[in-house]
Amino acid sequence: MAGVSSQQSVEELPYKLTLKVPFETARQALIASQTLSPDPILKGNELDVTYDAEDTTLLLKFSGISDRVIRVAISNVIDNLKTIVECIDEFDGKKDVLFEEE
Amino acid sequence: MTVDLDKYAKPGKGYYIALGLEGSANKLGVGVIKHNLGQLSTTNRAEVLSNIRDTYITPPGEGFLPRDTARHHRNWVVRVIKKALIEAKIKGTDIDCICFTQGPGMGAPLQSVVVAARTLAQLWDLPLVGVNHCVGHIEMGREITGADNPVVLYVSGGNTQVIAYSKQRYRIFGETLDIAIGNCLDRFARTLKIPNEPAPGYNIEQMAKKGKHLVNLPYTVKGMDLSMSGILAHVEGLAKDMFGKQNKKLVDVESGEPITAEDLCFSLQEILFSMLVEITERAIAHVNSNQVLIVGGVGSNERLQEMMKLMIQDRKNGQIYATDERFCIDNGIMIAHAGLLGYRTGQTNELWNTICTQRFRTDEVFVKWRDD
Amino acid sequence: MSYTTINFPQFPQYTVFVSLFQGVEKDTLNTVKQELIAGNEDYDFCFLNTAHLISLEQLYSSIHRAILNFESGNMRAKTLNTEIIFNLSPVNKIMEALKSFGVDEKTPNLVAVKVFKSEELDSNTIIQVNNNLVNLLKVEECQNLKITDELLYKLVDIAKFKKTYKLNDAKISDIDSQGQLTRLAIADSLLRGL
Amino acid sequence: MTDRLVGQVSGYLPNIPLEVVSQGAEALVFKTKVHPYIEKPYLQNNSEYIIKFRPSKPYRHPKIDASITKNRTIGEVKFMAKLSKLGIKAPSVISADYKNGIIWMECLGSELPNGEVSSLKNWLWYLERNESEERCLADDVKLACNKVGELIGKLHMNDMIHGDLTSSNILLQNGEPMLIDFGLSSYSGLPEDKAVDLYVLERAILSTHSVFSDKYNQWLLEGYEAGHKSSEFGKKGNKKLVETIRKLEDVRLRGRKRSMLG
Repeated sequence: MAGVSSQQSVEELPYKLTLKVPFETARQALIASQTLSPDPILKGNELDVTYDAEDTTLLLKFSGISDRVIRVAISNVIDNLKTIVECIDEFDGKKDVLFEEE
Repeated sequence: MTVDLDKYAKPGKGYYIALGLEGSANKLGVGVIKHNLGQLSTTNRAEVLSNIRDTYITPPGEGFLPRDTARHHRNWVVRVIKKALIEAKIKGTDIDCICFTQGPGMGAPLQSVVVAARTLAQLWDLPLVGVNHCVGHIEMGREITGADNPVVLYVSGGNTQVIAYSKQRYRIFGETLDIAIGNCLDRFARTLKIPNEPAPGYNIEQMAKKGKHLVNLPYTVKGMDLSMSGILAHVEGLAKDMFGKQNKKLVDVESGEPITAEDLCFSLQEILFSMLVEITERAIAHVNSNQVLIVGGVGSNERLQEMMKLMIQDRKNGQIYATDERFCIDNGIMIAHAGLLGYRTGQTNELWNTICTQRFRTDEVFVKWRDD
Repeated sequence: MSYTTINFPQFPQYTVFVSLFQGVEKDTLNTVKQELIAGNEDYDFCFLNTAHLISLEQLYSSIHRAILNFESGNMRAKTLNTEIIFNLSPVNKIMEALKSFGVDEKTPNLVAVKVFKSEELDSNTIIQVNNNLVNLLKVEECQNLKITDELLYKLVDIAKFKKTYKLNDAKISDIDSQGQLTRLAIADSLLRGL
Repeated sequence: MTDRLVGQVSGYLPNIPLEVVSQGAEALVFKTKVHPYIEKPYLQNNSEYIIKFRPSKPYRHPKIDASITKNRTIGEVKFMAKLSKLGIKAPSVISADYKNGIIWMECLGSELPNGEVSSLKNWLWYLERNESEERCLADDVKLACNKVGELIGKLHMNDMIHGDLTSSNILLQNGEPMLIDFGLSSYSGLPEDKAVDLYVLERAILSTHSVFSDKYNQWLLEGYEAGHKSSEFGKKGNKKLVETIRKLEDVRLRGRKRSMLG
């Protein structure tokens, strides 16, 4: 699924970084990508992020006007990834499970 | 004419179950609700299967910041969802839809919760339903109290609105022109360094009960709206004079007794609640109603409820409705309930349409499940 | 005898005595002023100059409000008589009100007002009161005229009146009519100091 | 509830027969044939008078209640006094008891054929229910709406805001419009506040006279604009008009008076 890129053309954002996040299954990677992509980038002119799922890997391509901007964006994405991963660990494949008190 | 709420019922399934996620402010709430087929009524009530809440508490004198609140919600959301499923004794397969607060509220906290909602919805292949936080309060209040068409006073940390239903919209009749009442009380609690446990507003209420002398504060109602920032500045000024460096001794003119912090809390409540009751009364007269429903965290304040009751009693068989803290304080069950009503009238949100917004006015919602 | 007595529906327990005297001598006016200041019992009346009275409605409006304030303990002046004068005034300074509306040697016509308890009053005590006034003010009976709107409108000094009530900038047609000036004066005196 | 309040006001007004005319959120309005202090006052109607009473509110702290009742009553008398000085037709004030929240005022308006008071609302309703469409849109109706618009224009030219403009707060007496009920009135030069005043009336006309409301609102605005152009304020009048009308567009779009952070 093509990632959503903001209006700012990618060339003007010199700082680039790609993050590859491995998942157990391709479905999980796709779910992660589709969970992260809807939220708009606040400062479209300073930063662009594309989300893609290639097989079992989530591909995050960051372009920004400075390294700081990218670092902030990455920490934000990783925060959300934590929730996504925790959800996957807890609930993936357990739609038919009756959870009990540990 | 009543709206058909079963157009989207699953064949062979005699009920609906919805999971609701709330995190627009410092309370993270997950609730599971069950509706049977057919119209909701006194004989066919919605059933609360679970209603779990975890509140992000800050040290005395400090408010909750969006970033820290979002971190709290992220840490707890999966565990609270699990706890809600356990207590409700349901499986993913029982669930019809996952509802989430789409706004209004704080950006980062809303986003931290919707990430969990999107992930779970995709994992279990369930539809998502975006809910207006305030409509959640209204619908839950109506369901719990049985008030069919009340004028609603929505008073919380982030909102102060008087709302009345008309032609499939919850119309805003009057509202704050600056800060919300909960915010005003919380900020004064911080000025007095009152603990935030269980909630600053609750602690202000306990102190106000011990207050005796009324301190003069500006009364700022403007037509159907009201403004509170001036009152807050005024009462904070008094507090700083009394407890700051000069610790000026203020004295009550009539009794000669010194003014205490309790008196300040008492006076602040009296002036704020008088204004709220006045604009509510104006809306009630305008739509010729005799039912008042108070929702939102500040609605659990007994003095506000008492004053509202005194006002509504003056109207022919006037009736006041309020819910206890399980429902009037932000919770997940209200989002599940309002979301399920939306789902049963055909509302679902595709992933691209699950972006949360800080600004989401109550009257933007098309109330498809009502037709009175 | 041409005094007038009125009762207000809300205050049947009071009867108001009103009497108008034309052409009072200047030195008598000064004596009245001294005696009032000295608090001489015989002069226990509210004395008003006619230059600032436009109509009975204006006068009765202030008497009515004076009794209302007296009854509810809301009087701003010390006595009922001064309260009546003060309620005529659009300005919140008692001394200025006394100067404008009270005894004024430049205005030879006086209106005397006194509020009596209804039960303490019968027709001959009222006649006696009016006679005492005729003597006090050293006037002939023919100078004691029936108070009417026509007479007041003849005796009023419209220029002074409009200056005291600051009505020169009011954008109204027929501003100088008795009705118009009455309405504006009452409204302004109601808002004294507010 | 009304009898508790009627009892309260009768205490303040002994021997004054009271007939309830209307009861809003904040005040009760009575009619009486007895004048407080004179048989024949200088009023257009000297046979009947209006008494507006702001009762004490049991839910309010006594001190707050006393100061609000007093200030609101004073505020309303002040507003009405200012209107009469500016030659804007409104009831003249007869007397006031600020502490007890009582205002005596002139009783304006006449009786329509169906016995109702001649408010713009009752008149338009009467026409809509009993007359043909031509009659409802006849010239005298157009002229009346124009004059109402002009009157509101004059109010706004003087930076005065009515605050509760509905068709029941506008009375018509032999073709001349008058404003009543200034409980929510205020002073402001802001185009936004004037636009909200107009928007409230527009909504009121829309909801109570939906059949011909487009026409009525159009004629009202025509009068409002004409009032500004011909006013003694000259060029400044036109500038104020343009700003207010532009703001009216925003207020209409917002659907509500002001958008608020959620």
